[in-house]
Amino acid sequence: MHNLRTVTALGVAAPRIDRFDHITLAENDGLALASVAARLGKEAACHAALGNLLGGVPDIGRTILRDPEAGFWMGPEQWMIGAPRATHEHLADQLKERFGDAASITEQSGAWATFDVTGAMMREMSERLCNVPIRRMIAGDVQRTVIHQLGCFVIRREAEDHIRILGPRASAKNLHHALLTAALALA
Amino acid sequence: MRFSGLRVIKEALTGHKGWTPAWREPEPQARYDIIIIGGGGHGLATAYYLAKEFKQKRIAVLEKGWIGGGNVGRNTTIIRSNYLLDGNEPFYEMSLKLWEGLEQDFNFNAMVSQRGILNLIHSDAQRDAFIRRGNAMILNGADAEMLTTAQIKARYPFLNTDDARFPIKGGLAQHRGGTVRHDAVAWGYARGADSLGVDIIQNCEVTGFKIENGKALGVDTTRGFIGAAKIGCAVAGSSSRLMAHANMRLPIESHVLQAFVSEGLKPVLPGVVTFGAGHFYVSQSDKGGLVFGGDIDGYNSYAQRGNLPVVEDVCEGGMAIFPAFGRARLLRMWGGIMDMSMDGSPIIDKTHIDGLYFNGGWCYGGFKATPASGMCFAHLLARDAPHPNATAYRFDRFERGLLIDEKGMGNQPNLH
Amino acid sequence: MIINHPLLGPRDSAEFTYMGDARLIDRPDAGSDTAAQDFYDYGYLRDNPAGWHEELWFHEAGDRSWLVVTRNTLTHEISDVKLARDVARSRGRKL
Amino acid sequence: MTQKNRLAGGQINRAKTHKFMFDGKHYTGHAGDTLASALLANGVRLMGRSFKYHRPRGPLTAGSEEPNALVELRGGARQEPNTRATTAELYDGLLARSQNRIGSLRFDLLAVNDRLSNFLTAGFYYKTFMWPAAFWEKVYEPIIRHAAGLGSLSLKDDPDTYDKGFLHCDLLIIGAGPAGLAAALTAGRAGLDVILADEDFRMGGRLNSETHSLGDQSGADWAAATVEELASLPNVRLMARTTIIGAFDHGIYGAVERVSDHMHTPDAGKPRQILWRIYTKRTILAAGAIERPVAFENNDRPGIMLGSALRTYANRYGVAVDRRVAIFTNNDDGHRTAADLVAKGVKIAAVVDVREDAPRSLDYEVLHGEIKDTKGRLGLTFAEVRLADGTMRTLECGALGLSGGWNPNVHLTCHQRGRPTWNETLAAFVPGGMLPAGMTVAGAANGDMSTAAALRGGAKAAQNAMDLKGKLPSLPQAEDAPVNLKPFWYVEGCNRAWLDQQNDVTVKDVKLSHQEGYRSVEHLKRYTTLGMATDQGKTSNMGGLAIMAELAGKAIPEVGTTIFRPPYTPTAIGVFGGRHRGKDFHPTRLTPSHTWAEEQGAVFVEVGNWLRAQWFPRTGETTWRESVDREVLATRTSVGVCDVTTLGKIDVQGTDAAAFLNKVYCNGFAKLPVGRVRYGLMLREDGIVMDDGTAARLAEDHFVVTTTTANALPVYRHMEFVRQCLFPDMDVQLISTTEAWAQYAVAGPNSRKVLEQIVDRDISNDAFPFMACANVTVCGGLRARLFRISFSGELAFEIAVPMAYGDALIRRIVEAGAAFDITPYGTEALGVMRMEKGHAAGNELNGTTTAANLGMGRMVSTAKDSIGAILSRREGLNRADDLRQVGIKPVNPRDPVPAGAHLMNESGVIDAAHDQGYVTSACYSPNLGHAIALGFLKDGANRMGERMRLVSPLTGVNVDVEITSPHFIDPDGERLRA
Repeated sequence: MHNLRTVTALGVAAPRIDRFDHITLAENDGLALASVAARLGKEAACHAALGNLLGGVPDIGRTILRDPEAGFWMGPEQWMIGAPRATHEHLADQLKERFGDAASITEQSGAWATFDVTGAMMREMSERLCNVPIRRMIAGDVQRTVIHQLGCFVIRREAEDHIRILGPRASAKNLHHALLTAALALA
Repeated sequence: MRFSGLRVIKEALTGHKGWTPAWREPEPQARYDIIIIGGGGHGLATAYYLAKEFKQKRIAVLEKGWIGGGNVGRNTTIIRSNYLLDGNEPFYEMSLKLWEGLEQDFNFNAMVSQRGILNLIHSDAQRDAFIRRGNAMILNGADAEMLTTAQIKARYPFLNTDDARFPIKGGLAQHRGGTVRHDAVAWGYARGADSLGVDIIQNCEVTGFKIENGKALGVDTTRGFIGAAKIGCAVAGSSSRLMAHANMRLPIESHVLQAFVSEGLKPVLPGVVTFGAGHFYVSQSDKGGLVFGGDIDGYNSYAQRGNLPVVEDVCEGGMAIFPAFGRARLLRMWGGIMDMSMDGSPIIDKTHIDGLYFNGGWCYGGFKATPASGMCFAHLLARDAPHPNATAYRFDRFERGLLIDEKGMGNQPNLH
Repeated sequence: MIINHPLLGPRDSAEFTYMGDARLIDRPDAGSDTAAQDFYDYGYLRDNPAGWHEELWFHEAGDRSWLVVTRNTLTHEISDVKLARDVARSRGRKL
Repeated sequence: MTQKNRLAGGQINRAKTHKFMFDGKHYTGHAGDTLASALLANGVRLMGRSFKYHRPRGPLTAGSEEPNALVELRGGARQEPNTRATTAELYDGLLARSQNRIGSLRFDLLAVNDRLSNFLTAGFYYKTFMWPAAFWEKVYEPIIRHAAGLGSLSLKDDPDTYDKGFLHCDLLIIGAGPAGLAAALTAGRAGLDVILADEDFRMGGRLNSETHSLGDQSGADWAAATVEELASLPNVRLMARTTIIGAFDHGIYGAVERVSDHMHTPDAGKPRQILWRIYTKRTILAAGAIERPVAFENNDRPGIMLGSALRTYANRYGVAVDRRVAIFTNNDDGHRTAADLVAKGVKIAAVVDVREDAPRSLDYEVLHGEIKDTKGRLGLTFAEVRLADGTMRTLECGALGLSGGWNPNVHLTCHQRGRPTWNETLAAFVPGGMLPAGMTVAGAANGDMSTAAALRGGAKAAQNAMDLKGKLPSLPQAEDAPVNLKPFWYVEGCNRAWLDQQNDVTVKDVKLSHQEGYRSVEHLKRYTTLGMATDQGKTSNMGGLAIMAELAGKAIPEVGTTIFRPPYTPTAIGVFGGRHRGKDFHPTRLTPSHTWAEEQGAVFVEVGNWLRAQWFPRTGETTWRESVDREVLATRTSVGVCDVTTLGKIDVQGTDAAAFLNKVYCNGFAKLPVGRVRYGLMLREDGIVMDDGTAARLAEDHFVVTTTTANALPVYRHMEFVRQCLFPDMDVQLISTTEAWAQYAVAGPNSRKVLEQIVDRDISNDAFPFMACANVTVCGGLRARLFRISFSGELAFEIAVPMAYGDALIRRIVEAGAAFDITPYGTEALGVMRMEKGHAAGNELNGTTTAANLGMGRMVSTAKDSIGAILSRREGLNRADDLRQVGIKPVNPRDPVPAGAHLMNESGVIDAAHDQGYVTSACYSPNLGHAIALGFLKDGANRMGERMRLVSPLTGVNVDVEITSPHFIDPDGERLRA
């Protein structure tokens, strides 16, 4: 086993948390990610594999939140699968075995920085950040959008006041800065 | 009537009774030697030079609305000749020289103001490219100077050099560049052409061409058929629509370019500044408004208006280099329709139809080109041969691969 | 502008990247004797209509679909939006 | 100074007194005042100077349409020029200065222009200042520029911040007057998502300015009560101090909320303003109407204002502009003003009405006639009346109310294709033509001038817009008076009668414009500047149009209007910029080794949005060249490491992956074996090089493609186009994985020895030859990708691990390389080595380069169809004397060969006509001991060894150079394969 240590997207050893009365902004460093794209003509098999992985095929704009794996729709015949890194360090390889030649699997763990935004002012905050109809979103809705010129996924989680934001990892510091600024502007 | 300071004083003392219309409002005649379609800057300039430099007679300019109502009346008024490619630079330098003598030539103060244009540099690669361009300008007889950041800061002390995302690493200046009072260009050419006998016919829209066995014989208009030996089309923005009447498809798309002006302010900007790491260029008019612009909206459009994302993009660029402009107020935004060509350069050429000539595809370089465009189009119409400075602006360059692509964006018009 | 994405519903056009006339889907046959002429026409000549226009938009900040949008260039009104891949197939594009 | 003109009543908070300062003098006002109402309360009528003639001016209006009372608000970096005193909310400590004057406001030296006005008529500057030519920039223009302009910018960075945001609703209601409030009640009670926006800080619109009652309440009280109910509805969002600036396509509206402008300074962290983009299904425009003045001689003196403004000041702010007021009207509105003022104890000198059938009154004198002229240098003192019978009469008054009728506020209906239509009864334009999709208009904005009609119209509009069933909410009784108006624009025989008060456009100027042939509205506007001031002609355009029509012998609608453009009122540029300022202009992308590189003291450089290490200075090194030379030499003699993560990476999978790459690359990929990498050249369809990179085949159906850093996104977009639009039935899937993998280049003769300590497999030359690739593990089990490719020309590898391990891996590599004194190198050294090796990069691939220019013409396969192949064969791209990439070195080793310099023949003329080519990239080669360059030269392939001149007149360079092969080092590539 190797002994290389990871750093979070913000470039430090432990995830950062910023707590305020109205908003809590927490980096989530525990996610392993891989995308699944159905092979042409193998869609049915791919859906079946998704089914027994997630208990269903995530619909357009939707997430299936299920432990340990969760998945959301990325594009036509394409999904992102997420799971705890602690147990799924090799998620892409695990998925390859499950999907065989029904899908193309691409490791995405390194590509994204993940932040959880919770708190009473979560809606006001997202209104200052991105063009998602946050007040109309229900649990499990996901939308790809732009935050501070960065392409991000915004996932509405179970809790009424909780969204999860996946943004490009190389710009994690900028994304965090944008989120923090918005939170402070609403304090 | 000749304009002069004395004349103004005389009229002032006699109740301004003596001023006469700047141009006549003639009825169209049945036939002309040369018809120019389009009463914008290029069309009016063409008519003016046809009459003045090429001694042509019986010329008419047909304008579907009011003269000067197109892009000559809705641009950011910048003139410059800081081009890179041999196909372009001599043409634009000729244009700049014509600007320099224009007002005395047509006896109308268009406020040609050579307060200089500065292109900011933000990376080493950009510097390399600008050095190549500056050299091309000088080798073509134009002026260019490389400025250090310190020199720039001395002229624009409020330029953001402290916490800039893309540091300013110098700039390429053309001191002979500047701005012109755009409406006055149309009016000056119109008045000049009119005084030389050119019929300027407003509210006369061309609805079709009369073409028989490969020869153009005249135009159908909302005011009847008008015959002509030669027909020159100068309707940039509507080129595809007009030439469709001649069953021509062009290497052109129409796109909207927005422009902006702020409330009047006491002088802050001496010259024109363009931001090399964003989409923003700005100058200040004599009335005090900051006149600025950026990129086209990017989608085909014939609506003379744009949308919010580009407004924001432009203002973000402005705030990035001039954070002091934050408290100036945007007064008005408008849109003009550009002939975006497939290589970003214009066309001044005969068509395959005998007697039908075309001038268009100016992208957003049209205003500064007005005098040279008029001179070269007049040359082509009068002599049936391209002006030496416009030989590259041919129709067949796309088919033959003789492209003039300043930006290197290829055959996607909205990227030029 | 708002583009009514066939899968995602209304989305701001700022999320998209524009390319131009949807005829760019109809790439000519490189093997034809008239290929040179065909590709010149394909690459350079445009109808550029003042009115309804079928055009290609890429959902860059979205699901990465290329769309064929039918939009009026005079009013900016949008009457129809399709997945370009479906359009390409319906126009018989093969390998 | 006391508030001598303060009356009783109004909606100000007298318990709260605010101190403020105007032109250095101290005054007091109350919460709920505007700067204008507070100054008027203090007896100050003179607030500004006009643009051209510098005439003394006071407020004409009490709203955002104000042309005259513009001031510089606040000081220091927060100075706001051209701020309307009529909308500037008073706060304690407010500071304002008058503007556009030399000397004091009372004695403005530039007032001399007014004396010269006969010379400074419309367009005079087009007729003179032409001789001598050189004088324009040097003499005339500087004088004009300094006289022109209005207020001044501080030229200090704006210290405030601005936010942007997005809102979504079912119904947007613009304007919170009677119509807007009724609409909001209707839709709000029905449970719809409603946004009600009003530019004012107090909702209610005219209800706050008028005295007539709604039911048993005053209009203002009804408005307050209604706002209170709306505020209690969770589905209604009330946005006061919010201007809808523009109606954009498909129901997107721009709105600016002034969060902090009514405060001394914004609270910490809070923005000054917010730009909201509002996405709505339906919109009701209830923006009311704007009263218009009448033109007569000297109608611009301080104290002369709209009748509706007099009422607003009296009823809403409890302010009498003067204790003695005259009225000039062509409709019943003037009498409403008189009645309100009488009720407030203000003396009415007389109501001058142009109508024979003017109503009579017991409370004030009504004169049938017109105002001929006025007196009063810095403020109105007398008004000259010409009675219908021709006799003259002088009225003593300090204020004069003008009521010329009302113009419905159609502005936003015209932002797209809407063009207003003429309404005879109102003698005004009302909404017409094609309105923005989903917009309806209600209330005075729609020409429904009475309060009752506005309430009804608003409720109905909401009901129709959202097709609500059931009956309208019960609405209070309100005045329902008809409009009795006699169109009247200007007084016969007047000359210097102001239409556009800010730009000093008079009736005379309009006549002159017509006389000189500028007869379309657009020509009139542009020639006289009518309506081009900061108020965009809200109070002046109609008068100008009416006179135009008369001169042209046309009806007003035939003359047409100029086009209304956004923004509705002038809007701070800062708010459009939002937070994208300074370092936040664009996001920054950091490489996985960034933290480590910082620890090494690296110097960073912006490459697109990436921040990359440019070089790694060491102690003792005084110039960047020293560092770069060391990094290059160390790499070529031992080993160096460089972060190459920024290269674009695209995962290409599927059974047709190889066939797909065969289409997007001009060279062949079908036969590339698994475990091998190949250089790929990508053309645009027009045959020009788009990008270059490598494609590594990790499995039969899996490639990893690299792109140049700059082109990562365009290339991905292009490949998706080819996949979805051109070959929709290929089984290929694309994913951009640029940021998923941290990738390092380890280069140099010792690179293998370093990596052998890290990679868990045999990487000997036989086991892992040049251009090999593989999925491997490193450091005892971490998944990784290994490529044996080289940009430097040395024996080299590129190794990639998941991003989260990037920091750990660079540290491990450096650790493992310590024995070989491994040297981190930056983009500069990278550049030097690729130039020494003759590799093309961004400077060469400039969007006009063909494969032939690069000497790769033969790579464009003729055996297959690939993107760009056909058009790349056009004659113009294949001329015998085409540019070819060459190497360039100075004849004298000490000479530079700078990029951007042009190549000329060894002898002969130096000009554009004799241009032979140019230098694309240049550097100093520490290995060769002199400068080297890559460039493009006409017929370059056949000119090896030729002597030429390299000139850069721009930077003063003129040196002799020799043309060489671009491969300065190891031309046969032995090192690569070592």
